[in-house]
Amino acid sequence: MSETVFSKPKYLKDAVFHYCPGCGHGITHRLVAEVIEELGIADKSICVPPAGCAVLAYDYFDIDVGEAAHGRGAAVATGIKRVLPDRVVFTYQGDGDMAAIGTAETIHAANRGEKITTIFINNGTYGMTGGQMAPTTLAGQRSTTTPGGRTPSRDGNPLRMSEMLALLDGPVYIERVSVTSPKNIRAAKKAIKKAFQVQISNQGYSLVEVLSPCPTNWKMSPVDSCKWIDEYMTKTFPIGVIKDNTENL
Amino acid sequence: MSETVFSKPKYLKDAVFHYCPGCGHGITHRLVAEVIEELGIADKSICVPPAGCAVLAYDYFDIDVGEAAHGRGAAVATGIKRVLPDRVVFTYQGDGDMAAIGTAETIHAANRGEKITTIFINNGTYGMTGGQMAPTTLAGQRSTTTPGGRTPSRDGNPLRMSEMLALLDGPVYIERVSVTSPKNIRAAKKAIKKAFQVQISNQGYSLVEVLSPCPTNWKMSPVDSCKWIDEYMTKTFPIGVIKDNTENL
Amino acid sequence: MTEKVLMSGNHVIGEAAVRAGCRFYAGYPITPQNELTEYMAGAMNKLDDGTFIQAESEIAAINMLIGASMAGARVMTSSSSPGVSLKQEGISFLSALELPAVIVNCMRGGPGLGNIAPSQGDYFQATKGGGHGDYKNIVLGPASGQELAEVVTKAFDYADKYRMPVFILLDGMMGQMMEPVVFPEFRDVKTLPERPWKIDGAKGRPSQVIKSLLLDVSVEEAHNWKLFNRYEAIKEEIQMAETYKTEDARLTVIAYGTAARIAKGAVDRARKEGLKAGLLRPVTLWPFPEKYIQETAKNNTEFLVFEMSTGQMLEDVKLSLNGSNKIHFYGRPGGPVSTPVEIFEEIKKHYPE
Amino acid sequence: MTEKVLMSGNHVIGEAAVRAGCRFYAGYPITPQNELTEYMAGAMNKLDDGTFIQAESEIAAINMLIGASMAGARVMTSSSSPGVSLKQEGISFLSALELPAVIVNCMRGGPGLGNIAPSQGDYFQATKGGGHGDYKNIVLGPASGQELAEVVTKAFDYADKYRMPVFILLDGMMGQMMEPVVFPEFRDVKTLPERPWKIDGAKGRPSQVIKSLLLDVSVEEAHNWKLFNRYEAIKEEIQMAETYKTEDARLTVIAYGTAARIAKGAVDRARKEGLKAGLLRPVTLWPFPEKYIQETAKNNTEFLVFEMSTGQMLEDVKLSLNGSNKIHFYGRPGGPVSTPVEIFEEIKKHYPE
Amino acid sequence: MADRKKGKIKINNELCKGCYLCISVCPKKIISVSDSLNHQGYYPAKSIDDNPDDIKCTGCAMCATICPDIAIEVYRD
Amino acid sequence: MADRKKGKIKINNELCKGCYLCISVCPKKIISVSDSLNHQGYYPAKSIDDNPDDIKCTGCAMCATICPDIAIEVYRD
Amino acid sequence: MTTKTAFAGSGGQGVLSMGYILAFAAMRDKKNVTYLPSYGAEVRGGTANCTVCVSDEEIASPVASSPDFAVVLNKPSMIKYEKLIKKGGIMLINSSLVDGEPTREDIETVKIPANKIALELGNERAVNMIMLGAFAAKTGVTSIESLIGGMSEVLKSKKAGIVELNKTGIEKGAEYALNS
Amino acid sequence: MTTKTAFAGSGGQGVLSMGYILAFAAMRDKKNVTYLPSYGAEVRGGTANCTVCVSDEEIASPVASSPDFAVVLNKPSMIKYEKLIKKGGIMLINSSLVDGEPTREDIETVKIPANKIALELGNERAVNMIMLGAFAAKTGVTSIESLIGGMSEVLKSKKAGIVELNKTGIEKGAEYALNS
Ligand SMILES: Cc1ncc(C[n+]2csc(CCOP(=O)(O)OP(=O)(O)O)c2C)c(N)n1
Ligand SMILES: Cc1ncc(C[n+]2csc(CCOP(=O)(O)OP(=O)(O)O)c2C)c(N)n1
Ligand code: SF4
Ligand code: SF4
Ligand code: SF4
Ligand code: SF4
Ligand code: SF4
Ligand code: SF4
Ligand SMILES: [Mg+2]
Ligand SMILES: [Mg+2]
Repeated sequence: MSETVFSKPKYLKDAVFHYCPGCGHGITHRLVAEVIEELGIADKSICVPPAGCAVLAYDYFDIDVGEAAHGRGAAVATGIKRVLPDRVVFTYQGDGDMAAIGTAETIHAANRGEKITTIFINNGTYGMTGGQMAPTTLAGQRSTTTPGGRTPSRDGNPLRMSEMLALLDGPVYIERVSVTSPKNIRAAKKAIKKAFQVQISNQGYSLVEVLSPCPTNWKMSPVDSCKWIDEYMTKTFPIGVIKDNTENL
Repeated sequence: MSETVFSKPKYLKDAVFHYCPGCGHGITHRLVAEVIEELGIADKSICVPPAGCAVLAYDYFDIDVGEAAHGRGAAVATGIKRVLPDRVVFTYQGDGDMAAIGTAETIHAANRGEKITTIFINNGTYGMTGGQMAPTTLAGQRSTTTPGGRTPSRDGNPLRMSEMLALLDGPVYIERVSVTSPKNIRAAKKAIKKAFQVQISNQGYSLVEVLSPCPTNWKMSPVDSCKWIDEYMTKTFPIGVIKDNTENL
Repeated sequence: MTEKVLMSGNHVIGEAAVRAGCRFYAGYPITPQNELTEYMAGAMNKLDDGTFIQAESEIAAINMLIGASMAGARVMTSSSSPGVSLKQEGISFLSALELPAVIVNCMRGGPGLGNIAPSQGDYFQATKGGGHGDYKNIVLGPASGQELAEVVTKAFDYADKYRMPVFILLDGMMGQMMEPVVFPEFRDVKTLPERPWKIDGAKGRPSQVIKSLLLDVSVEEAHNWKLFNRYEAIKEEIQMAETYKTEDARLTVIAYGTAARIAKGAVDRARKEGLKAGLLRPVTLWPFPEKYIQETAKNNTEFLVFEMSTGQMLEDVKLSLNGSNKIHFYGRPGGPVSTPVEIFEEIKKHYPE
Repeated sequence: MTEKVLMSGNHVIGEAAVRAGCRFYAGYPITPQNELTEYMAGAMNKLDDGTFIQAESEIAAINMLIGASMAGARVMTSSSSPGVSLKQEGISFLSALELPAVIVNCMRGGPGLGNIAPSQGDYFQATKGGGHGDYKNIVLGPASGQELAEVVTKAFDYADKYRMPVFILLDGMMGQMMEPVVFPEFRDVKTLPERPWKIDGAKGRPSQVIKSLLLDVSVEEAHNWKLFNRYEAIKEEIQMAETYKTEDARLTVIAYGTAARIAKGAVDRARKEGLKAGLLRPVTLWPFPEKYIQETAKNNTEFLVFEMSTGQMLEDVKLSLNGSNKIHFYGRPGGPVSTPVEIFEEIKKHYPE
Repeated sequence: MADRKKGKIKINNELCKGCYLCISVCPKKIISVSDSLNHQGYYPAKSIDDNPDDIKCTGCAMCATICPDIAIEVYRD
Repeated sequence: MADRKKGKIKINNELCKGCYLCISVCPKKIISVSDSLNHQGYYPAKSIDDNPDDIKCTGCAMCATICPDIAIEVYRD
Repeated sequence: MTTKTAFAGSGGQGVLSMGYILAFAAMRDKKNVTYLPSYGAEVRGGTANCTVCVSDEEIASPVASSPDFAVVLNKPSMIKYEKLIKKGGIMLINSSLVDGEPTREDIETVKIPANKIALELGNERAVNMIMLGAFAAKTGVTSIESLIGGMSEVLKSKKAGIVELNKTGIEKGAEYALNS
Repeated sequence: MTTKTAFAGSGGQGVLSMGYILAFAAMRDKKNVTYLPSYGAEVRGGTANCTVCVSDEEIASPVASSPDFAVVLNKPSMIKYEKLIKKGGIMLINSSLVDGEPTREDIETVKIPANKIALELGNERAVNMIMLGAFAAKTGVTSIESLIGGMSEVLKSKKAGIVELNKTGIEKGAEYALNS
């Protein structure tokens, strides 16, 4: 008799993802659901999804979900967590959502050391709205608002949000991962699990930045998109641990 | 016949400052006016004052002034500078204005490398509104919203805005100074002058953070306030150059 | 009931909120309401189930309220005019998400940075909806310290009952002025209405969602009509106004808040001089007390609308009367506080022959 | 005049703005107006005196406009409902500072996150003032691609003439729909009105200030009345509306934008069926074209207000008629686009016996 | 050879969006593209590991790990 | 002694807000508090360097440098 | 007279350009036209559609709750528009990609093996123009000439080869439609 | 009957507590009272003032455009309120700090050397209570007893010494006012 070595995790609903072919959101959703299952925290977890392609997260995660306005996830999560300190509260945010309009909310929630976790999807673009420049768009990268490629002197430089947050006293654990290969995906899952454990053990703010393909707006095949992340994106956004003050996890 | 070695600078109007006795705003205003005079840029300088005790700056500086809403100085200055690239545009902002409500505008203007200058008055409090906690309030420091003293786990940690900005690619020159003694005041003036020169020579974004006494809300005498800055505030906010990528000034 | 205390309007709101079961406050300093923020800092941190956050901005504050309300707490924020403008997106979200919340606007002179003097220039924003989309908020406009204490309690109860944000609209002077006040008793938070819809982890129940994204047009339309019908019901249920010497009035002043106090003084003066003047003081600004106005209109009086603005409530008075009675207007925008004598002069000027 | 082109409403706005002399655009992406932001990215960067900034937020964008307008440029920003709510403080500042600016709201279904379908739910916000204080903005509500091109030009001219923000209010469908358009010629920016008040460095003149902080109450009050009087003058000067078959109409539909197009189809249908229906289409939503409505009211017609909302413009119609004529209402909030047949049915239903 | 674990994958045609990431990571190169559209309008991936006498699949689950749409289930005996 | 520069300060009574920072920095300790209120309601600082035969002020301008209200003018001969 | 046509298929099939070229051509013929693409989140799924109205009068609504004609390039679109299309309306189907056909009796169905024809022309990228030509021939919403004229103007920036290919595509499509 | 009193001086002179204690005392006497402090930016300058209304009826406006009484502790305040005070009104001046006096003939001026009296009591911090006592005695807005009662309750948390000092201050002020 054959054993099942891989199947859909328990806390994902049956809905078909609305994401484009090869989109990193699907992979990351699955990892988060697997971690929630493994940690046995489904009945005390609350997800705050973004305005972004992941806005429909509540159609997928089978846990309580409370919507946030674009960019305000950290503030909404703060409100939930302060009222329910023993729940596990996490935001799932894109780079536009978190590093542009949500800059202040993110930085100050992190600086207050709110005991929340953020899954930060860095795909270098505004996916949902059709591929405009994001704060994380690489220099020279084309977008619908930088048709000739991002020109730092005019359009600004790629913003390293995780490195900035690491400078604050509030955050305990920050790591950047990618979902471009089975190996990287396993590492990503480890990081996400650790980030949740940091919150569960009440140590403070944790964040995992996920370099994630957006084949549609990059106008590349999914396979090329993964290559592009490994070869180019990681030069500006190197993967690895950025801050780790965790204690005995 | 006796020569005048010190008198009011040319580009301050005759109005009496509305600031409290011993307030650092008065000293800093004078330094800025002296620098504008020495650089001969009065007729092409534009000041963007904050909402804060310095909101009335236009009653004092005898140059063009355009008001900004609380926290939005960097955005307003960006608009002015992009339209008038050959003018000298600077914001004058408090710590609440710049490091709280203005966090996003400040970070992104700096990240775009806008060729503007910011005079950042860090007095560890919301002076104008009566002494509430500021992002820069020290741990344990009393304020009207932290009557028992700032408790980082609850109220967040003192935010080092200058250090965060230094991490970005846009800023060229960032220095922290204080106005607690003639010596420090002379150093402060040098820094302010350099910051303006960075803009004049079109090198990029520059910022000078000024540790500035607020005797009224600190509930200390002006003299003690200066001592307190030197002894305590500088522990969390050490004075000195934080970033300097300037070329042949 | 407890004993009489002498307190500023801002402190009264804070104390009344705590007694009404408010356990989460997030706000950002702004004159003339700082004393409220400061009061909540002290009060919330004294409670072991209370949270006070000095947010990094008004926007952060209103969004923290969204989270805290979803999680089940009675929540409040406060600000003054410019800060309230920044909350408009959040207020539209609170309304769409059907979340209870109390929002205090201690109005100052505007537009723009303006000044910190008392004003009533934000009436439109509060009553018509300064945010996007078809929504309404209940708006209460008290006129004394004692009434403040009472409407704060009402505000929290309405917010829960109707699942929507409730505004308390006052001006800087009311926030600063001290008057004797008697407070209601403390409410035990355990006795507050249940919130079966809240988001607190799917323990022993299916997971649930609080969202306002309704991509399916028919679902969004249905949601809009659902809210609309609730608003219509509220119009029937909670209109509130004070009428003073209106029975035989030939000229009835309509004013709310500080303006109404002054008008009352003017009405007394007019009566002394033998003029049949009266006062109709809306307490609910939304729903606007049109029943009271239409009732009063029957004793065919003329009306004098007095606002500390260039004329905003004036439109609701016109809509209530729909041409039935003559309406005069007197306004003082930007901060000046009229004297009763001044309003008395207006009464004389417009008193029907 | 140039030749006919086939363009989406969003692109039409962009091209018309460039031709009107707009040289500064700051905005933040949001559906359904992204094509406009993207168009401006291309257009501004082609000009050596043009600036495009994708701001970090809608708030940053509106405040960048404040700076750019102070500095003397013709400026524009655009967004959709939630984003426009975030701009309310900035809009109040623009109004107080008397700065010319053009603000486009390509409305979507609300409140909250809502959806991206066409809606007219932000009428109150735009016309009553969603920000704080006594101010008004001119609000233009075009109904076709060609009219869009024309009102954009008007918007920039009004903004300069009256020194205030001007809104262009359209819905997502108009932003997305392509129609044939003929554009006006390019304006030479050197021929645009002078701005003696601008802030560009005190060279050869005394230093000057642009500010809205008016701590002195009497100064703030005077400023408020100054603005008020300007608004009153504008009401006289620029009311605009299209009347269609209203001369003998017994039931006149009042609708703007997309709703008006549909209503026109319904009116034609009704006429075919022998019903004397007409259409009154406000083009200026503020000032509201009450002159036109009062004029039409004389041929004692009844009115049917049709909005893609639960009823907002309806209030202005009531205020314009002040009880003189009967008013019916039909609304579809949250995104559905009615068919002419559907509105025709409403006409039949309310057609006077 | 004898004791080498044998694996098997099942690809859900209708969930698959044809991103072909699975194909790119399968060490055994035993996934390919099917030539008929599914109802979503994509050409789904399919296993071509169909010689019962020579099953190449090891059940390593690399394909499933990278599948963004959780269209692959992996079994092992 | 003979060739040492002599200085002199003028404090504007009405501008002074009595913060006394000048007093705290004057190396010669020749600034003190006057005993009558000014119109702003402060007791202004005053120079007590008033022995014409023994002027101590060097005109170093430290007092003026730190004066937040620009109430001090400094002269030297 | 007003006609409303829906074009639908999956992204990348050139659905939007079909509609755009029709609208553009009709505009050149001095008709009133509107072109309304599907927008926003829908696009995620990978389906695309647009509605084109052509009329001699002013066009009230650019939306087609029940279009006169539908041109469908994949199965989901066929299923969707079969429900919507007006009684007596015409549906053109790319039978190379869509198996099966509408069950409705009260509409006319025209099957065009567009990919097959395209392969004969030696270029699959002509598929949408073949469908467009067939559509014009079948419905007469616009003449083949103005369609070709419009297409050439829209693509004037592109290299001649493309225009030629599309021209033949349109013609072949029209031809096939008329002889079927 | 309604009386409106303005208290004014520079920050730190205890101006606001004078007003607060008066209002509090009157409240204990079942009067209607309002207390309105100056707020916001004005404070910067270092001046402070407040207005207290005491009445048997409801109080319409807490603002006093022309107060019945004014208690001034520094010169700028004297100058300011001399202009505002009502015809026939009373102005109490701390003559230890304020040189000169109002020029208006139509108001009554009462000079209290409050600092001098305070020094006699051995504590300068009694100055404001001395003025308050003098005010009450002169105007009868409230009785000395209720003033002392109110003060004691307001300061009950403070140590007895303070209350005692203030009590004597009030009495001495009243005494001086009556004998002058
Ligand atoms: C206030 C506001 N502004 C703008 C938008 C439109 N909007 C929705 S998602 C989004 C950004 C999406 O980019 P990102 O956050 O990077 O998420 P992604 O789609 O790339 O995963 C924007 C601008 C909005 N919904 N609300
Ligand atoms: C939108 C908005 N929120 C709040 C305020 C009120 N306000 C004015 S200044 C200020 C902060 C002052 O502190 P800071 O920026 O540190 O300047 P300081 O007075 O200390 O120099 C605040 C909160 C405002 N004017 N606008
Ligand atoms: S647009 Fe990009 S981010 Fe959004 S679903 Fe498609 S691939 Fe994913
Ligand atoms: S409050 Fe503080 S910062 Fe403001 S003027 Fe007074 S001393 Fe200066
Ligand atoms: S990875 Fe999944 S979705 Fe992509 S092709 Fe393979 S099975 Fe299909
Ligand atoms: S399980 Fe491993 S071997 Fe088998 S198909 Fe998947 S990737 Fe290939
Ligand atoms: S430093 Fe200036 S203000 Fe301060 S006491 Fe001396 S002279 Fe007066
Ligand atoms: S100039 Fe120097 S010496 Fe003279 S008073 Fe000032 S500080 Fe003292
Ligand atoms: Mg993104
Ligand atoms: Mg400060």
